[in-house]
Amino acid sequence: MSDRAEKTEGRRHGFLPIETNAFDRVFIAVLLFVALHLFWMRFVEAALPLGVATVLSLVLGAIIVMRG
Amino acid sequence: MYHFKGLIASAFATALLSSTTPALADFWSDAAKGLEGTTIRGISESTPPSNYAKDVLGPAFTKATGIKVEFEATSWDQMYDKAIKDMEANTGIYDFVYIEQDIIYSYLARNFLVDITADLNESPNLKSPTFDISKFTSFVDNFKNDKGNLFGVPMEAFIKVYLYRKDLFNDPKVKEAYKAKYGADLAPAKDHKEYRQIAEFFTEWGKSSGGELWGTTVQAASGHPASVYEVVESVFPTYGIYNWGIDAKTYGASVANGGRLNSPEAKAALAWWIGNLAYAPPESTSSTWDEIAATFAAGRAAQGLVYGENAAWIATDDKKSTVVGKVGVALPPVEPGVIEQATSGQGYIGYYDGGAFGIPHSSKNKKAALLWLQYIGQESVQADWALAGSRITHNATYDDPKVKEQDKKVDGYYTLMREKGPLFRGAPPFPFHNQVREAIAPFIYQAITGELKPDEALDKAAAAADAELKNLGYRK
Amino acid sequence: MRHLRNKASASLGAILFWLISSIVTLLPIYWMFVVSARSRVQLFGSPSFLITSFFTENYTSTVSDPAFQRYMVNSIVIATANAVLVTTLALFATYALSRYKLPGKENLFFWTITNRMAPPAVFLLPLFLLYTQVFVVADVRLFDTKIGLILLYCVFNLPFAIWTLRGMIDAIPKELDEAAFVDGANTWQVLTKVILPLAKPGLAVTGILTWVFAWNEYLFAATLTSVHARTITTGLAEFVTVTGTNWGRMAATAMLTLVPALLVLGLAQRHIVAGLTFGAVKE
Amino acid sequence: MRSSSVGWLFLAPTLLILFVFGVLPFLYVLVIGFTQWNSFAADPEMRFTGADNFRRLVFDDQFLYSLWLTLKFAFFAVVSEIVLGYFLAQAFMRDFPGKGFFRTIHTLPLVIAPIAVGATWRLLTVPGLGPLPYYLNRWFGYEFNISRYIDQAFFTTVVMDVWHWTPLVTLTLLAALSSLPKEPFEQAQIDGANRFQIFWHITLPLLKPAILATVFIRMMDALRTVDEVWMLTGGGPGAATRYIGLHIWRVVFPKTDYGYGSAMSLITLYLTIVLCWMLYAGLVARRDLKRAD
Repeated sequence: MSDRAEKTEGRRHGFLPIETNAFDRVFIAVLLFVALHLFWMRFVEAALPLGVATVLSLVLGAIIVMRG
Repeated sequence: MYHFKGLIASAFATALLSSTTPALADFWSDAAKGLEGTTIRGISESTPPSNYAKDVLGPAFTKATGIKVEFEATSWDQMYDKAIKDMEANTGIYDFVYIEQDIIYSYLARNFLVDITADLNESPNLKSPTFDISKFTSFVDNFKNDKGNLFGVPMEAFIKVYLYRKDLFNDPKVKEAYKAKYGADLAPAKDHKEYRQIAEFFTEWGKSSGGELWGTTVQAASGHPASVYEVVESVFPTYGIYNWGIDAKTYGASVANGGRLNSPEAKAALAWWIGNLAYAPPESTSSTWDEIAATFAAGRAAQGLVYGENAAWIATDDKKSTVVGKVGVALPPVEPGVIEQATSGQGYIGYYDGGAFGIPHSSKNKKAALLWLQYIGQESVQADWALAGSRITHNATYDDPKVKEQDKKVDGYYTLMREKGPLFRGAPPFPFHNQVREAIAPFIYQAITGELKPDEALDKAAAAADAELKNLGYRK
Repeated sequence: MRHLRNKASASLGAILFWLISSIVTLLPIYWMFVVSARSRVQLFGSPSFLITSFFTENYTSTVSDPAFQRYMVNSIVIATANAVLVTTLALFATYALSRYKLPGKENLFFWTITNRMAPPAVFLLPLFLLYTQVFVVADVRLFDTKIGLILLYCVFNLPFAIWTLRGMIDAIPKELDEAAFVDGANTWQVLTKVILPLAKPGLAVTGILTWVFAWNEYLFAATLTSVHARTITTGLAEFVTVTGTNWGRMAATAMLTLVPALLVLGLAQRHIVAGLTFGAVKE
Repeated sequence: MRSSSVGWLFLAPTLLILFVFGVLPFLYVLVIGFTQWNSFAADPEMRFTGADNFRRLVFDDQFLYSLWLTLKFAFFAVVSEIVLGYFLAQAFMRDFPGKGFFRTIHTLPLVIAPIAVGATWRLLTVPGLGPLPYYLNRWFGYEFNISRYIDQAFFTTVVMDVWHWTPLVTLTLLAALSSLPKEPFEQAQIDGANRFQIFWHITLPLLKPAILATVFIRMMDALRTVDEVWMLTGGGPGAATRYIGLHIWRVVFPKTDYGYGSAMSLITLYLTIVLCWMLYAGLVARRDLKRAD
């Protein structure tokens, strides 16, 4: 990269294993949202409604976006 | 393709002749008044009949009317995709589309097509005096609705016949060997047992004589719908299983739901067909409808079920075929009682297949397209078209001297089609044709590879068909 | 590859290695050529790699077929226009990504490539609708036009081009353009006078590969064209029909499509190695 | 730092085209994925059904099998391409007579259209017509028929893909190899390292970004392969080569099951993005670590 200072701007190292910026964290949250729902439909939905997965992944997403 | 240059020349001659007949010339140019310069576009598979329409009839029509015809000749899959998308989305890209006989019910269910009869009644000035529905063979009935209105003008029609190698069947040495082995005279098979026996005999005979010869063709492409079609269209009916084994009233496929797709007869039929693979050349598992024809034309099979559209070139075109003059044509082998059912109208022994051109409801040039469809439906263009594509849609075409001449060369295929045609029938009137085919196809493929036993395959196929029909909302 | 005793046997081994690997590489193409030189009757039976007689009709009837000529011209126009357009836009885009401070540009960079990931089949439907119903001016649709395909191919070629060029542009020292700016050049001049010459190998490779991808594309061309803008790859599929796959004609057509591709490849062969960096940054 | 508005201006045409021809269709598919829509269903109208398509999909054996098969295919193809491509690239690093000629030959498969590649391999492998089954049977007594034996079919599609795309890998790695610095290698030789040590401790780490980037591009394309396989096997025998692109194609077109097919595409796209993103994160992270030093 040509400009090293610029590159790290807005990036930080939270609890995620890699350095991320805001976009990355939203992206990861969305990926997790989908993954959790698919997993839920296959294995858990018979016992617990899908809404639980939605709430769970929203909470998880919020944590990732804020602290990741 | 074929001897096209000569064909085009002769066709132009006919076109010119017909356009010198005053009444005709007047009608086409009068009816097309105001439409000159319009372009109509159609989509079709690039087959000899289509190519003839594109290369010969299209230009002749343009000459007579001033309406230009653009033809998109493409592959079978693409043809469906695009025609359906066009009609579904109501875009009006195509002014005429190829309608294979088995898809018409799907199109009719969606009101995708223009009612040709009604439209011609509405505008009598468009009605050609040379277009007469009653002159068509009974195949045209497939393209009518229950009121008898026409939705497509037939452009090709054929039956899947039993082809055998006359030269081998009549060879005294072969005959003798056959008699010695089975105690019976070698003759075209009448039932499945005989067929299998002949297949076995020629496979061994081919092996011992070191030649590349097998007992039968099998249209068993293990990843292509062609194999499904051979099972449900050509083999099932000869075992007395009609309409794909799906009950035409309840739309049930499995025996439990009133269908016969996994009935003992169907299982016997599939087992017989799969069993034939042992006596078929190795390319059979990749053979679609055209490749079995190529196999037969290459002299690699002694007998087989081959679509009639290929019969003519196999028997006559020495550029593509090594068995010119050696082809015999007969009816497919059947189980006892099936012929009687077919004669009485309860059943059939195979598909009367083919297609028509129809006008999508979304077309923006319906008038011009109506003229075009009538043009290709005229009596006068049929004979040359028949020679180019071995297709017959008019009764009178059978009597044309040129067709009679060719009939002799193809061992009476046309005569057989004329006389025994009623034993064959079009596809069942299902509006979910492609959907169910795709649902059952994977299991037929797996039966071909041996991953599933024929009876398991049909049990699963029936369950899949039931599920699909339920999902589509046809079965409650 | 292996430790060899002396130089002579080493070079002999090398030549043997290259000969064998070349034969393996060429075999399928050679077989295609063999098929194109045979009539339908000659195809079956025990296969032979020898060409004893040349059945020219496959070639003559292909070349003289007006549909083939039209398809060929369309393909050349579409592939070339697409390559030029894509390379130009990708140069702009990578320059911006490399030299400007744009928030979230790494994410943007990744997003561009996701455009190439979609399984094509299902996207045909919305594209068909777009081309037939949305992009309509008066009576002119984007459907069945060359420009329609040229624009569409950008969707999977642009990301690829940006990825190929990125490393190249990043590797050009920033001090060079700073110096030019100090000398009073404007952005456009920097781009054309400084960056462009230095990025030439990268641009050449990007251009060639883009051209090849556009030249080879089948599914979209088959669905989004009808008569006027059909390309040669769709022409290939037309030989598979109910009444027989015309393998000879198909092979002949395939051989003929190789000719322009080879020309393009030959033109820029020497740039290829210098220019292929795929977003991998040289440190 | 110059004004970012000029930067956006340079990006604008790219973003515009990608938006119109990439994002708009995607949004359409996203909506359709949540509907039931089949032109030839009893009720042909589009109906919103929530997540029902996805509920069905996670239990759809044919779909899951196809996904698994595609991953397997991409894995074998890409790994073979990288290994083979690396060796060829290394071999091209030396000077030998006729190098340019051989390089052109080894680039040839790259310029052949996938559909023609499929046709060519079909011609090679169809029994009765192709030389492969004939000679394998004659010389080794091996029965080779990819329309009957599922393992052979899978293997052949991998080989075909390797044949078609190894040239791209070779060229990329060749480019990367030619730009490697000389010093570490010279130093290593002075230190008396053997070939394997040099490869493992010097070449491989230096090549890693290029290899990852190549894997990235190749994997992405291998996961959406359609034309070649469609032409070669049509997805058969059985379901042995019914890769996800082909599977979706059969669901969307012959079956006209637009809703379900869209849902399938979405999941496939999702998985591809996740896979590629992990690779990409690997690429970027590596770069960032270096930078932090």
